[in-house]
Amino acid sequence: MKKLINDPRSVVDESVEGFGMAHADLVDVHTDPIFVVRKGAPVAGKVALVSGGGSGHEPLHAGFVGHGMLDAAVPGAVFTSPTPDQIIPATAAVDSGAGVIHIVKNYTGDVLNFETAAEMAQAEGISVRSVLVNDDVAVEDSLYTAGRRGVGGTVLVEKIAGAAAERGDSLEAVAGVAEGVVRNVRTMGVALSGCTVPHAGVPSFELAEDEIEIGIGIHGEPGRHRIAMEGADAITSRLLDPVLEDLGIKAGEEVLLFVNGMGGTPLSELYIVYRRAAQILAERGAKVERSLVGNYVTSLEMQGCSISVLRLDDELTALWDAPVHTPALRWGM
Amino acid sequence: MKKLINDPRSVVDESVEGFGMAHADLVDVHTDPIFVVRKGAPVAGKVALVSGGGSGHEPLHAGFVGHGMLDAAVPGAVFTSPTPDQIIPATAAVDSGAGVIHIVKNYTGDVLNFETAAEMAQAEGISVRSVLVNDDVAVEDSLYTAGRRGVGGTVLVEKIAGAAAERGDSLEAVAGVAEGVVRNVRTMGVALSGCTVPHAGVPSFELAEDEIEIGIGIHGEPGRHRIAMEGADAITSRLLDPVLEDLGIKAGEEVLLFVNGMGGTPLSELYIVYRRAAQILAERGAKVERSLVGNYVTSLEMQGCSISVLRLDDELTALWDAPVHTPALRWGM
Amino acid sequence: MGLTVDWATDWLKLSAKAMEEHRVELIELDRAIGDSDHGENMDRGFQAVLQKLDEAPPETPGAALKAAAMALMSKVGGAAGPLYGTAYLRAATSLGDATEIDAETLAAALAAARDGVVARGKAELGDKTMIDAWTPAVDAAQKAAAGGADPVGVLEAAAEAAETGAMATDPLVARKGRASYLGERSAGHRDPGAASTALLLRAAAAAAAGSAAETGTDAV
Amino acid sequence: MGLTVDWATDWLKLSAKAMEEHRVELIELDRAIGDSDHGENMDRGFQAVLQKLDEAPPETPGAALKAAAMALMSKVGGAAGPLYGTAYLRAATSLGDATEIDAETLAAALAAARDGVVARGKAELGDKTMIDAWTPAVDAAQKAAAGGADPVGVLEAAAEAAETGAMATDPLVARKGRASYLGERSAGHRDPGAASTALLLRAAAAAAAGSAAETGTDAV
Ligand SMILES: Nc1ncnc2c1ncn2[C@@H]1O[C@H](COP(=O)(O)OP(=O)(O)O)[C@@H](O)[C@H]1O
Ligand SMILES: Nc1ncnc2c1ncn2[C@@H]1O[C@H](COP(=O)(O)OP(=O)(O)O)[C@@H](O)[C@H]1O
Ligand SMILES: [Mg+2]
Ligand SMILES: [Mg+2]
Ligand SMILES: [Mg+2]
Ligand SMILES: [Mg+2]
Repeated sequence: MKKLINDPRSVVDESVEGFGMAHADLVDVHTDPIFVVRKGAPVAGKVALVSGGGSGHEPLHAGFVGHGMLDAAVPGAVFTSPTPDQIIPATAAVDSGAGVIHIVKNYTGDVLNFETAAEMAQAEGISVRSVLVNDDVAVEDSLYTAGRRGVGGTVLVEKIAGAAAERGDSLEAVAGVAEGVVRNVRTMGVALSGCTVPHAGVPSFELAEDEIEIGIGIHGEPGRHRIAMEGADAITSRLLDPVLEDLGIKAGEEVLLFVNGMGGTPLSELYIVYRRAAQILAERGAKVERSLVGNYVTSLEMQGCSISVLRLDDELTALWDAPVHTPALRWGM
Repeated sequence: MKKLINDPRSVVDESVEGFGMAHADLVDVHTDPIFVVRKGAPVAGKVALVSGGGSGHEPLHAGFVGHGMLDAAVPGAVFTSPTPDQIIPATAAVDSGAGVIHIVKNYTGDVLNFETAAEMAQAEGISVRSVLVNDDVAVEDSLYTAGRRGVGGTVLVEKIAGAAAERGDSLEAVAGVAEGVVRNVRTMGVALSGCTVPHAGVPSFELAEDEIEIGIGIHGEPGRHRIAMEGADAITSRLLDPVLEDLGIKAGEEVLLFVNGMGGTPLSELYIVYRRAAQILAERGAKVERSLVGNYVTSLEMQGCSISVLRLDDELTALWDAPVHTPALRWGM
Repeated sequence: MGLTVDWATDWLKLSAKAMEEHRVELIELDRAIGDSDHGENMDRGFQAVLQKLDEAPPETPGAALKAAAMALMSKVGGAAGPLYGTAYLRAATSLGDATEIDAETLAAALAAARDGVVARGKAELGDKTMIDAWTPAVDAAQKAAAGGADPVGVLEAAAEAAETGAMATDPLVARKGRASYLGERSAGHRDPGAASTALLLRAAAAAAAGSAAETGTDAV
Repeated sequence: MGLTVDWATDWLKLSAKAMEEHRVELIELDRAIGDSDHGENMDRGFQAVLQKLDEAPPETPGAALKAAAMALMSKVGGAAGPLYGTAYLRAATSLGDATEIDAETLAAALAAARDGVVARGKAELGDKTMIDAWTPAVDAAQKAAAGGADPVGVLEAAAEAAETGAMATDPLVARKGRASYLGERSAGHRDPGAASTALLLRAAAAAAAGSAAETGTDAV
């Protein structure tokens, strides 16, 4: 394992410290417990958005703290959901009285820790609503799993719900917008390589030169199945087809197409995937109204990508287009 | 070699095609010969900026085409500078009559191809000025090399010169601004792994588990020397010290600190490097007024980073802050 | 003689030692079917438990377990943090202010711990989770207590059953937690949480045997 | 008998074949001290040359080399593109409209090509570049021509000298081009451009020998 780190145990602390130094105009970093809040939070009268999860997915979540998106991010250890003693003060720090939305990716650990934190924050008099993101179509939504995972679509939920909060929507309304995004976004991912958790020191899995993992999550875990390496166009179909199937995208519908890098794949390759994905959508008569291509929800240095499709309507498009100013996503200001 | 590609020979074409589809609001992609121009170019009365070079450094250069930055980008084959027959029509396509600046990274191939193109464009009546970027302190600027390479600092030159052009500066003035940035920016890089050029199919170099390359360029070539792996803080000193030495940064001076990922290193690690770099600058009494952290000038999926420091003055800071709207760098609009 | 606060603190100290020693092993188990963090998280959590015990030495077994619960809840994270946190908290509540714990009370506390995990995680036996270690352990403890075993005997029985239970997760297909995403591919690997539960209960038994030896009681 | 346009097109075709066959080898040489693209670029460039010859068959050797120069300039890229482009252009200019080339004219054209590379790239002998193949080749060609050799002999001499020159780059430290960034580490590897120059001049000799054989002239 070779990483630009000092000590596996200080990775998150030092990285978040550096992040805070680089973006001191946008965020404040709290230490012990560690969390990141939007500069000037709480914003009077505004519903606050808090998200968090294991580290290793950067820029998610801290990179999305700022105007029009998150009010706080709570980073756990690498691939480990944060604990209530981080989530509670982060929640309190950003509550203006208008209430707080917890955006939680659907993993047992995240759900349990945010659940506990929400309960205790409620007990302290803060109105908290939780929104669960579970966009991964690789996991069948059955009784025999912990349900679908939250993956790439999370960034779309955070952006769009953040815009709703910024325009002054109520707690229930923002939660409703967020849940609307969750209902209309699906994702599927592929890995060409594993990734190495710093404290583990060895890759999460090993793939032969001619193997890839289909249906991966974002924690370096193996996917649903391993197949022989294929060309980018074929892989794109493998990811996009089930996404479109599940969403039931029909001709004439408008979508946002998001090709997300897992961290170690060059941007140029993401555009090769984007190209084919956009072609497939065009063949089906869907209209790609908005797009996002880049490393937004990563698994450390894993090579691979995920494709997310969000069904748009005029309101979602307007909220997507609304100004946002965070370290990792910025437009309109 | 495992890559999200279809055919090594179509990588650049397909990637640029996908790029054009994803950013159709910002750019037009021309094929055969391939180049990318800003939507609506030429902009009446504005000096145009054209840059280019081998592919494999994405988002450089095409990702920086748009308002306040480049008017055209000319991608060559992977790690191969583009040819005059691409550069000439790109230059012609964006010239409004106010003249064109070629921003050229200092490599024999880039210099020769842009030189030829400039000559021929001049012959067609276009005023062309070339600005050479050579910010790499790893290469001693001696008679015994082709001179310093252009590396990470290129993005700073493009942003700042782009802002000067956008505000209406003359050809000479924009060239002067660009040259001012070149004089005041220095960079040094490290690789933790090589990268694999698609048509080569094997990594550019192999490093043992405990080795790193110091003083690399951005083409997967080995660096100046190979050393034993060190912690991020020690590596940061190794990169930053020569940069500061060479620039002669003194206490009280204001700088822009740019930690650039080579493509395969997680953002979280770049922030660990940023943290130590900012500390070192603070220890020296320099003021980090602006910062940039991310994958901007990459070497495919190489793991590693470079650190650039730009000495700022009020004008450069204002130009840096000026609105920019490109696929990969955007603020103020 | 019943178990005292010394047993409880010994248990937690031996637990910390076990998590440190088996850190890599638990990471490896989690790497196969999860996300490679279980050993790291448990090690970090029990280091925090040690620190908490140091800062404010508890007066009763219940207080010791409550302190541990708080430390685990705030330092482990992931799925295991809230699950173990709840387990220790429920055990502490079950023990109340008692200063000495007999076999029955002990078995009841273990059952309360297990019930806490079930209440939070909703896992059933055979889902390939820590429940597959907890439930046989609780059953064995209750049986031993009912059969007249002393606390050492109860914990011995629990530890052994937990170990067997953990091993029995090897062929199972996970239906809860992160490993469930793997579907059939989760079979053939031991569940990391079941493995850590077995280690923790083995530490409990060792602490009891040690206390018993110290106070001159026959452990058998 | 002098060399005709058939020789020139044969040369370019054999060059394309050589670049295709040695593509991987040239990539490997460039990988060691450069950026792994030389073989790919030359292969792509000479495929473009073939296409150009197909589209508009040239009438004179000079026209063939000029067409090649344009194709190389627009399809090779990197350092080699403009350098070889200039070399072929200067050679073409030196040959003018001649339909048959004698030994002296040939040697002069090679010298013009070499001078073009020097004019563009400013490399000196010993800088570990293609000049280290070109200059010995030009010297040998001029000597052979002065000594009365026929065109085949001139090209044989040039090819052999280029091959020796390319091999002689192995121990050198590069002072121009991308390999110069490596400093001392560039020693111990052959310069890819020198290697491709040797291959191209060998192709020229083979084409000449072939033409000579066809027209019944003794090649020796
Ligand atoms: N719903 C659940 N009920 C009981 N135990 C669970 C449940 N989900 C997960 N676990 C246990 O947690 C263990 C994983 O813990 P850990 O790796 O620390 O958390 P995470 O899965 O969040 O990374 C699993 O091996 C399993 O024993
Ligand atoms: N200044 C120069 N003069 C002569 N030849 C040069 C010069 N610079 C580079 N070369 C030649 O070009 C070759 C490299 O070509 P190529 O790999 O295609 O271009 P690039 O270096 O741009 O990747 C070198 O091996 C060397 O022979
Ligand atoms: Mg985890
Ligand atoms: Mg090159
Ligand atoms: Mg885990
Ligand atoms: Mg090269």
